[in-house]
Amino acid sequence: MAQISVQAGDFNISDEIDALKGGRTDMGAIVTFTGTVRDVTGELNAMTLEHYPGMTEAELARVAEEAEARWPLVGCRVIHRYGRLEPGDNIVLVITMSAHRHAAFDAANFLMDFLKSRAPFWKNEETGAGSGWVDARESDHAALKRWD
Amino acid sequence: MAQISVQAGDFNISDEIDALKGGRTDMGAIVTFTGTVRDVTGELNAMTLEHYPGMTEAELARVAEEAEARWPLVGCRVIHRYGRLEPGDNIVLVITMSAHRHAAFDAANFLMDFLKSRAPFWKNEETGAGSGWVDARESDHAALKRWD
Amino acid sequence: MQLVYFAWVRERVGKSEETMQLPGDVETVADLIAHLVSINEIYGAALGDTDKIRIAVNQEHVSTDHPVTDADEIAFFPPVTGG
Amino acid sequence: MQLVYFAWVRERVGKSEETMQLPGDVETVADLIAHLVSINEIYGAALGDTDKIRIAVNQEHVSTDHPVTDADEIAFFPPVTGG
Repeated sequence: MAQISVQAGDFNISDEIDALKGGRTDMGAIVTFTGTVRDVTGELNAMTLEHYPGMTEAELARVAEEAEARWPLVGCRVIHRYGRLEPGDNIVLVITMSAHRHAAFDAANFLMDFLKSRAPFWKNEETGAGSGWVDARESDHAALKRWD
Repeated sequence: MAQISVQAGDFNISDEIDALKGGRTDMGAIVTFTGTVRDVTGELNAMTLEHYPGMTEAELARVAEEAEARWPLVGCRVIHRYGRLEPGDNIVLVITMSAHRHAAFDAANFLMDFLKSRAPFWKNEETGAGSGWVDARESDHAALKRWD
Repeated sequence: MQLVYFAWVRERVGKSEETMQLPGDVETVADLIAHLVSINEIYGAALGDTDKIRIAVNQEHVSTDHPVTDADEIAFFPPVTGG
Repeated sequence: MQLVYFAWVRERVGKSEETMQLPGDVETVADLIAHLVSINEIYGAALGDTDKIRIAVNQEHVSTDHPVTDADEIAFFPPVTGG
């Protein structure tokens, strides 16, 4: 059963892995994905993540449940932050644990693809020129087709 | 340029990510793979990893160089432990950072597939019944064909 | 029914939520959008281009042919950009 | 040449490394294995089943048709099982 958190505060990846392992020794593979606020041009001051309280948690739980149905995971954790974040800050963490490394990789990859197109979050970027909503990318939608 | 370590001591994943980021904000995606000592039956007391000093570092650097040639990575880190390890202990850490999440996932997956069949390490397991060398798995060799 | 709005849809509607009585002739999300757009140009600017908006009914993604009732929470928002 | 052994190959040979003069008629790894196996049954037990061993020359993986010289470091070991 996946553990889902939607929170304003930061997370520590090592602490989250330790908590999810909980002393178990029957996994051999732990994959993490961390998404961070990316500033390519050096013009981004900050980003504010708006979300849909209630639906966000429900949607992340549905996506994680689907991953757990597809792969033999012994642990699954999703944390997504909201609110104002600065370049380099953590946005999202996915952890998958399995006896098999390809299962852990595939499940984390799947979780991110579905989270990107299903979880109700919207990014608003602040630059020196003002603020604006980030457009969704067609490539994120196309990435879902890999899992049909 | 990937950073490679072959060491007896443990590693902290969060610290390694922070060191590899080094304050940069131009990546959006960080993938880690951690391999741990797996004890499925509860009969494993410990495992000793033998390695080939010199070749190990060289081979890991070659594998990482190949990953960096194939994917647009902004950071790449490989740590592999040797010596005596107990169930649940960390064995290997791979970190890949990229602007693109699929590049980070694919590069980490590739690194592990090649490390599994190229890096000169050998596992010797100790159970109550004695000790023995772990056999290589055909599936690890087959996994390489995905990257041809 | 409860209507909720996010991101630029919220900004264009000018509020994050509102309660409204479901009109008798509205059976689907598409009917509801047509009704709202007919009310005034504020809803028209927010919801008129249905290719650019996404809908959730009771916190689940749905398409525009999904039925709606007066007990529903209906959300309108742009394609999501989290992660 | 320097010969180095790992894991059960090391255990069967009974040492982790040794220095040996390259015989004049040995040109490849396969020739070297045949030479060692002909010396005694200890090398035979360690290296005789070439399907089960892997070879590195100067710390790079090679196949049994790779040439060897007296200046080389030649390693024999089972398929690797790290990671």
